[in-house]
Amino acid sequence: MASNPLLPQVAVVTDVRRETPDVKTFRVEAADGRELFAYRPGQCAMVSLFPVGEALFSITSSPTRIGFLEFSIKETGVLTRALHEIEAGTEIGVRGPYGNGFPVDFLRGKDLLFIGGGIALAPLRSLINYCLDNRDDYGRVDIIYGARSSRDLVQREELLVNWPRIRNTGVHLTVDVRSDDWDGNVGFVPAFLEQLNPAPEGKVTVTCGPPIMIKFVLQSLAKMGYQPEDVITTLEMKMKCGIGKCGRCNIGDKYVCKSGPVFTLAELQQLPNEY
Amino acid sequence: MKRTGVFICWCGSNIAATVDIELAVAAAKNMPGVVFADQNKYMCSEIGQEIIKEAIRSHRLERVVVASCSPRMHENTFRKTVAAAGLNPYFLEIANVREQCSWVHKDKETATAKAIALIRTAVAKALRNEALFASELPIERRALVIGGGIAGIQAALDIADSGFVVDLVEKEPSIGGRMAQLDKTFPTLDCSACILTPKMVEVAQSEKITLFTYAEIEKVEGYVGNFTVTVRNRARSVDMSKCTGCGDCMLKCPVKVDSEFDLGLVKRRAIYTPFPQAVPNKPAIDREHCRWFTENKCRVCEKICPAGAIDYSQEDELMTVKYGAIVAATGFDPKKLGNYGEYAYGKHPDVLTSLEFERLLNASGPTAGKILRPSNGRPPKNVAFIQCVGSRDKAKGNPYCAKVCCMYTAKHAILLCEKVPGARPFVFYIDVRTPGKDYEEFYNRAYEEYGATYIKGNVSKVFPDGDKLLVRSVDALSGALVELEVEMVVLANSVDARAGAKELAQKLSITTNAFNFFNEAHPKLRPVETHTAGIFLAGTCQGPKDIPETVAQASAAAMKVTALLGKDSLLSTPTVAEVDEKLCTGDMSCLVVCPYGAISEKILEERRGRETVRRKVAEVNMVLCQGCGACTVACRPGAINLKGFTNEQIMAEVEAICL
Amino acid sequence: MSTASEKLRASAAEALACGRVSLVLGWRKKDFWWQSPVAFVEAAAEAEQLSFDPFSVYNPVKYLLEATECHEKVGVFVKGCDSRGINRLLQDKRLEREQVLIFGLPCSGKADPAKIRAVFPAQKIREVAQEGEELLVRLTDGQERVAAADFLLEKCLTCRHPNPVVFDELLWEPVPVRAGVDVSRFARVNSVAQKEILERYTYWARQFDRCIRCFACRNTCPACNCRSCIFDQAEPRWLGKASDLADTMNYQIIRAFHVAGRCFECGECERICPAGIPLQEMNRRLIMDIDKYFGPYEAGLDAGDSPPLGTYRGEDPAGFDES
Amino acid sequence: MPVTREGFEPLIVAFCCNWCSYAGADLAGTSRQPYPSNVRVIRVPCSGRVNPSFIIRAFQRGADGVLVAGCHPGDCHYHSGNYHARRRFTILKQLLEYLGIEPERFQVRWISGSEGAKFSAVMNELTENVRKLGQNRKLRDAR
Amino acid sequence: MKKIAKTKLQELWRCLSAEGALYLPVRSDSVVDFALWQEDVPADLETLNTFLPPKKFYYPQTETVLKYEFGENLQLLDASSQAGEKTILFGVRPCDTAALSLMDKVYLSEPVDEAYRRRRENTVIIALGCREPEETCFCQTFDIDPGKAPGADLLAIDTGTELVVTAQSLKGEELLVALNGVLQEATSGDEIRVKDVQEQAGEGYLTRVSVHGLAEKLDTCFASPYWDRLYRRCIACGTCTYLCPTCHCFDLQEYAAGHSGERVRCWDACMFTDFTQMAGGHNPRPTQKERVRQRFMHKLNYFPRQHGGEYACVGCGRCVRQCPVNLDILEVIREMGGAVDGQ
Repeated sequence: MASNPLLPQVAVVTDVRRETPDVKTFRVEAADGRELFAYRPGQCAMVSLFPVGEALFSITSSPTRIGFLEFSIKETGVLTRALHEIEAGTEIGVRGPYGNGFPVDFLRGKDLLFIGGGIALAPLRSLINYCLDNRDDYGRVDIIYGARSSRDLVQREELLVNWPRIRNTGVHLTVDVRSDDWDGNVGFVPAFLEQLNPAPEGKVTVTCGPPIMIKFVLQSLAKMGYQPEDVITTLEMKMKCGIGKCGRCNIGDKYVCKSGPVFTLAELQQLPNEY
Repeated sequence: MKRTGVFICWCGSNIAATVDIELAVAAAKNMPGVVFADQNKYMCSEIGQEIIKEAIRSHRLERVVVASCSPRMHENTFRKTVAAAGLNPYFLEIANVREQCSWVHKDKETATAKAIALIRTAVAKALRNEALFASELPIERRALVIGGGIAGIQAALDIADSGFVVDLVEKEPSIGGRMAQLDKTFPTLDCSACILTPKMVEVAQSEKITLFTYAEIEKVEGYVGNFTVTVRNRARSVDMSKCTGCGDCMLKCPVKVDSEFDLGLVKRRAIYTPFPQAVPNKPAIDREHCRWFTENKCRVCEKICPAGAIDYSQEDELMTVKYGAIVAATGFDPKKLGNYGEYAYGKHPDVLTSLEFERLLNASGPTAGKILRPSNGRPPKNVAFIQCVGSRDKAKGNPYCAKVCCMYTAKHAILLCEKVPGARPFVFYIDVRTPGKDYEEFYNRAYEEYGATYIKGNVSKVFPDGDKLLVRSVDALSGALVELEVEMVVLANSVDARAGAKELAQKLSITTNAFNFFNEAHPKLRPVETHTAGIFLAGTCQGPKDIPETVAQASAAAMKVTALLGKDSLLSTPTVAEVDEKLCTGDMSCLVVCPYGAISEKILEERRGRETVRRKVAEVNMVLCQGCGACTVACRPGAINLKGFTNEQIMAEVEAICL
Repeated sequence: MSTASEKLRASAAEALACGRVSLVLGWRKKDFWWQSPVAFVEAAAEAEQLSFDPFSVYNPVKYLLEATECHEKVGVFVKGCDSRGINRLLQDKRLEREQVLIFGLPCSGKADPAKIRAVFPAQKIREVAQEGEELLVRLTDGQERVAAADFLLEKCLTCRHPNPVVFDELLWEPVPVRAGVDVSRFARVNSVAQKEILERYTYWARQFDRCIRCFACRNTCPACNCRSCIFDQAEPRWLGKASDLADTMNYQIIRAFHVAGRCFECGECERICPAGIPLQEMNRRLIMDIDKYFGPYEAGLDAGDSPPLGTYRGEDPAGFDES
Repeated sequence: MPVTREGFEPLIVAFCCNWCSYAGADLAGTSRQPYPSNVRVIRVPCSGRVNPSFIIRAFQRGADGVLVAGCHPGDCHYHSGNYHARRRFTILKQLLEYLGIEPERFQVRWISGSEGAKFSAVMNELTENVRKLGQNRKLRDAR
Repeated sequence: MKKIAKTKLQELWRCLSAEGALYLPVRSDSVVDFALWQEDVPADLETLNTFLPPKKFYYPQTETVLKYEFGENLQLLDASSQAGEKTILFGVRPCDTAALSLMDKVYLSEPVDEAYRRRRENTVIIALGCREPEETCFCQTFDIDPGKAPGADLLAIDTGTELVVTAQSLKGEELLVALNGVLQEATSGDEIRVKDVQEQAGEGYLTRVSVHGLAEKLDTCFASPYWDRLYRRCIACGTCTYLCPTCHCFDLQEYAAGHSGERVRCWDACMFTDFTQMAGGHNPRPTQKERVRQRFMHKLNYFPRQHGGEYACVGCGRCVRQCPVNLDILEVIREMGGAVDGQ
């Protein structure tokens, strides 16, 4: 018998970590100990908190780490505010995976440049850990990440400790606002990118961040000679179903929940400018 | 969901006898958001409060619900408890399971079910409680007293005595008010002027008090601690800095006008002081009657003035001053007797109002203190005093009692006997009311010592009969018709609110009763405050009262003022309205229903695309707002909300209470 | 003598040409004989499209909210009912008087396409034009003249103010008020009110059951001019999104309450309701009660008056048991 | 005439202003004046705070009767809140009746802080009247 | 092929209602809509467009998708398994029948919407051919034959005094067998009359528009200034979308009380401000212009691009007649490249 695609699975929040003043990471496992579902980096899932509602979030864990899903969630609305109030042990609903995910096969063997800003490290982190867990399959990895201030760096331990220790991997951090506890770079991501000026040859760029950051990063990348086919980004739209039926997340004839959220810049250029 | 703790009180057996506490605790534990539930015999006891504090700490509670007696009993107690444990006091909600549950329901099962519903409702609200804070604002350390009668004088002196600066604004050219018009005061019969004038002088000499006579309130803006008042200083046509008060001008002025002070019994000049002991004792020109202003000739006073103080070119001056507090002490008007033709007032010169009679008694009055009939200048023998003229009269007067007439009539009777040997006072009364220290004794003296005849009965008519007056009444005690021939009739006319009281109330944003007396904030517990914070009442502007009461109230008002001005800053009530500017349409539906003038319009600048656009939104003055919430319903888009009773909270309560 | 449409065109063209306004709202003819939607005219040359015919009924006033955001001054043609909408917006501080140039159009009523279709086969009708007191119905096979009064919209039959109450220019002479409107205005309300209580509920439940929550009634109403309607808000959820009879009643009751004392009886909510819900019967019921309890009041006549629900008198009677 | 249902206890939601009617309800308790336990009070600062939406929502969620209680006219703690409430609920009540909602289900009363007995009496009366009508189905949500 | 005299329809309906819940067009006040058959309520077989299209039977305006309890443990209950009672729709017009096949493309494509599928499976459609178009009909634009309804289980044609009924599916044939008692065999004369009616039905269109090549044309029209003009009249009501037989967007909402609740799916409309409004405040379609464009681009470009060139419109004309401001798809087709003849 066919099942209801809108019906979530019951899952348990097994850990809640505070990342920043307004971001928490939730570790989620199936209530019965099974794997919830298989997924690719960059895919999303619908998370339900009863009786508040449901929304789509990027899976921030890597499928290479088995047994759980992780979501990094920023407090922005009613549902996320409620999620921020739950504690480990709370049962929630999860359904997915949705979306296309990152093209991990296309990336194989290439040098990778990750550019992220703010909460949008969430989908990137899944891919970064995936690549670093399969270290031999990929070339040099560089991660450029920016946050509002040093307090707003998500996944602090990975950014500051774990990733830089891995061979052939560079982490370059910047913050918008100077503070006493920060001795790194201060400035916006696009400017930082141009300052670092990584050569485009043999590199694929994956960038996620707020729309305004993406806009200027794409401009910078073009200036630096990156080809649209080698620039990968993700889009964000309001979604209700995740399965291409509720009709609101389309950009042109593409439903972001099904055909996205990952697009190359080349693909985006084919779509109407409504994002 | 916020981590909520529920604490259920037994209140000894008050609650526990009717509500199954165990069941309620178990039910509470299962409510959304509740992470802890407990019970105690007396939650308000030290032990009970300690349980709450300990649970807040050990269970990291973020919201607290106490199911106990009415919040009107212990809301503050428990707010302090949660505050002591480090939570915002407004994170507390009370479920009223005593007054509104265990005490009114007998059946344990249904009462328990209701208690659970009430707890569930309180939890639902508490989950949506936000931290609330009182806001602070500075205070202008200057007081304004409106009205320079005994009430205003006393209030000003007391405020000044506490070290604060006071402005006293009086409409007439002199302070003194009604008390200055009186001869003697009951029940001690000491001379009114003798006790008043020193206070008037004290006002004039006080360094802390600035006197503005011949001045009126034009506009009042702002709010408690921060009123901005515009005062109109009427053109006096006399340069106060030059005038020495010699009075020459008043002697030479050719225009004669009825004296307001003497109620028209004598004339004053167009340039005048209301009475000889006036403070300031400097005249003003009555431009309505002055020949220079009406006919463009004369200028006698200018010529005669040795100090060159006359200045016809003066204009009204508006001054704007900031005050922290205001005392309204505008007094009363004696009732006009147009409706009472049956007493022949105005038709026969020997029918007088009590205040006119008072002037006859007064040594500085028209007859130099001799009681003489205006018709023939001879002393009267029999005088009828008719009480309750226009008082206690629903048909054509005031339904209320004017309070002072019984006593001053007794005083008049006594003084009549003292001043006119052999004269006989006849007092027509409905009831004689003498509550007050030594009042009954004073009244007793009037008829025991002085032989005043008290006749219980309404006077139906006063007929002029030759040079006498015939008073017809029925003796209500015997039922006999009474017809009395007298030489003078004195009408104890009622006490009305001061003309213009309504308009002043509007300026002050305070309310009046149906008779235009200013409303106190609470008839029992806040008798000198008004609904508008920072505005206080003294004297008869609030309702009829005698001098000691007036003075007491004035001192009370002054006390309130000094208590207010003595604070470092003001704390507002935290449960005030709040505007969500995103939702606000700016149509100001809220403003029109606000009884406190707490809402104003403000222009918001916001980004729309690349442009900056300006639009109107409402703004709440957190100090003025008293938290009634009328605005929240008037606001169709729900943009104005009431903290502590938000739409979200009440909707959640409704949903929970119906479960 | 020029026709009404010509007068509109001339006024609009003149106002645009001399720069008094940069946009004029009027009506134009569309594909079907019964379609006369609002036209946005931004240049004198475009004024030609304007027309005023038996179907120029839609109230253009609400478009002023957005139009005045990008135009300093907007010209607008208003019938009596529409003009009261202007006062509505003025009173609600959503519009400043100097932002609009108002051309007043005295109006003896607009035609109801349903009434015309009931007499003439719709497929045959090519055009319906106003000629004095008559409608000229052009059919595929000839033409007929009928009395316009027999084909009026319900809302026009009960109109108390056919002449604009606020305007800068009046394009033609005022028209008389239809006789008997004071009675007919409340006739439908009274006939429903006279039903037994259960029958009343059944009647309204049937009406509301058809409501699809399209919000056309709200969106077209100049009195519903909030920046953000409570019914669209998520927290608190004043109105459920699911369609449920009780929740629909919630919507309809609160909608009516929000326009109580503010509804100026243009009747557009009812006219455009795709579900045929007699909304005006609710709005007018409230008007009746306001008249009865708080004294006669008509909204939209004077932008400076005080709507009855923002004020009170101490001696107001109560419409409930005050004991 | 609707028949009284066996075992039907109407749910009454009462919005009481903090200063008069809530105090009146407390006084009913202090003086042990009983009324049915399905009467449940929501405390609001003033009857002028009661939004008609709250009333409809109570009916939607299952209230069989709703009462709004405030200070007597002239006694409002906030001076004019109950005057505004009087206007609002005068027309709301007529509208509800017009739509076929039984008038007994929605009541507005003025109950002072000293009228504990009145509070009980009103609640008993309201409950009885609503009991006769039976459950509110007309304004109640289906789900 | 069977037939029945129109005077005996009550009998037919009585029999049909024994087979399942029978819905047919009924007039209520001024509105004709599908309603549950009642013995004494006459059906309206003249009006072409019902108020709401029959999509509401497959895809109700509000439906529960799951129920939950969240007290001690979270329990989720699939509500779709309860959907799909046996239903018979009588009098569905060819355009509305065609619309269902468009709806199928959304709800029967992977992942299949179970509730929709069950309802679709358990519903028998008895289509009623049109005799003459109304002024706003333009189904021919989308190659829909007003005399035929290929997606229906049974097709009824009104030949004047009789309805001639043809089975078009297995479900239809089964139903015809069940109705044996009330139906008569049709004659060859009836067959000719049916043909005549069907041919007649295709004539007399007042509105003729072509969408030939329109989808392709619109590929480049996203940024057209036309949208800047078009939207201004739109009052953002949902009339057009709710009345449209092919519009299918929905929202999911929670209804909860205490420890239980349900998630409901309800119609939503791209015309509404909050349709794409995100929690953080960003709205990718911030003004009515983008929303109006979305609706028409969806119908005339995106949908065809996603579904093999088929437009998401069947020319029923509901939006043309009911739009309060006369802003409709005919206008867009004409302005953007199609041609409107007739009026």
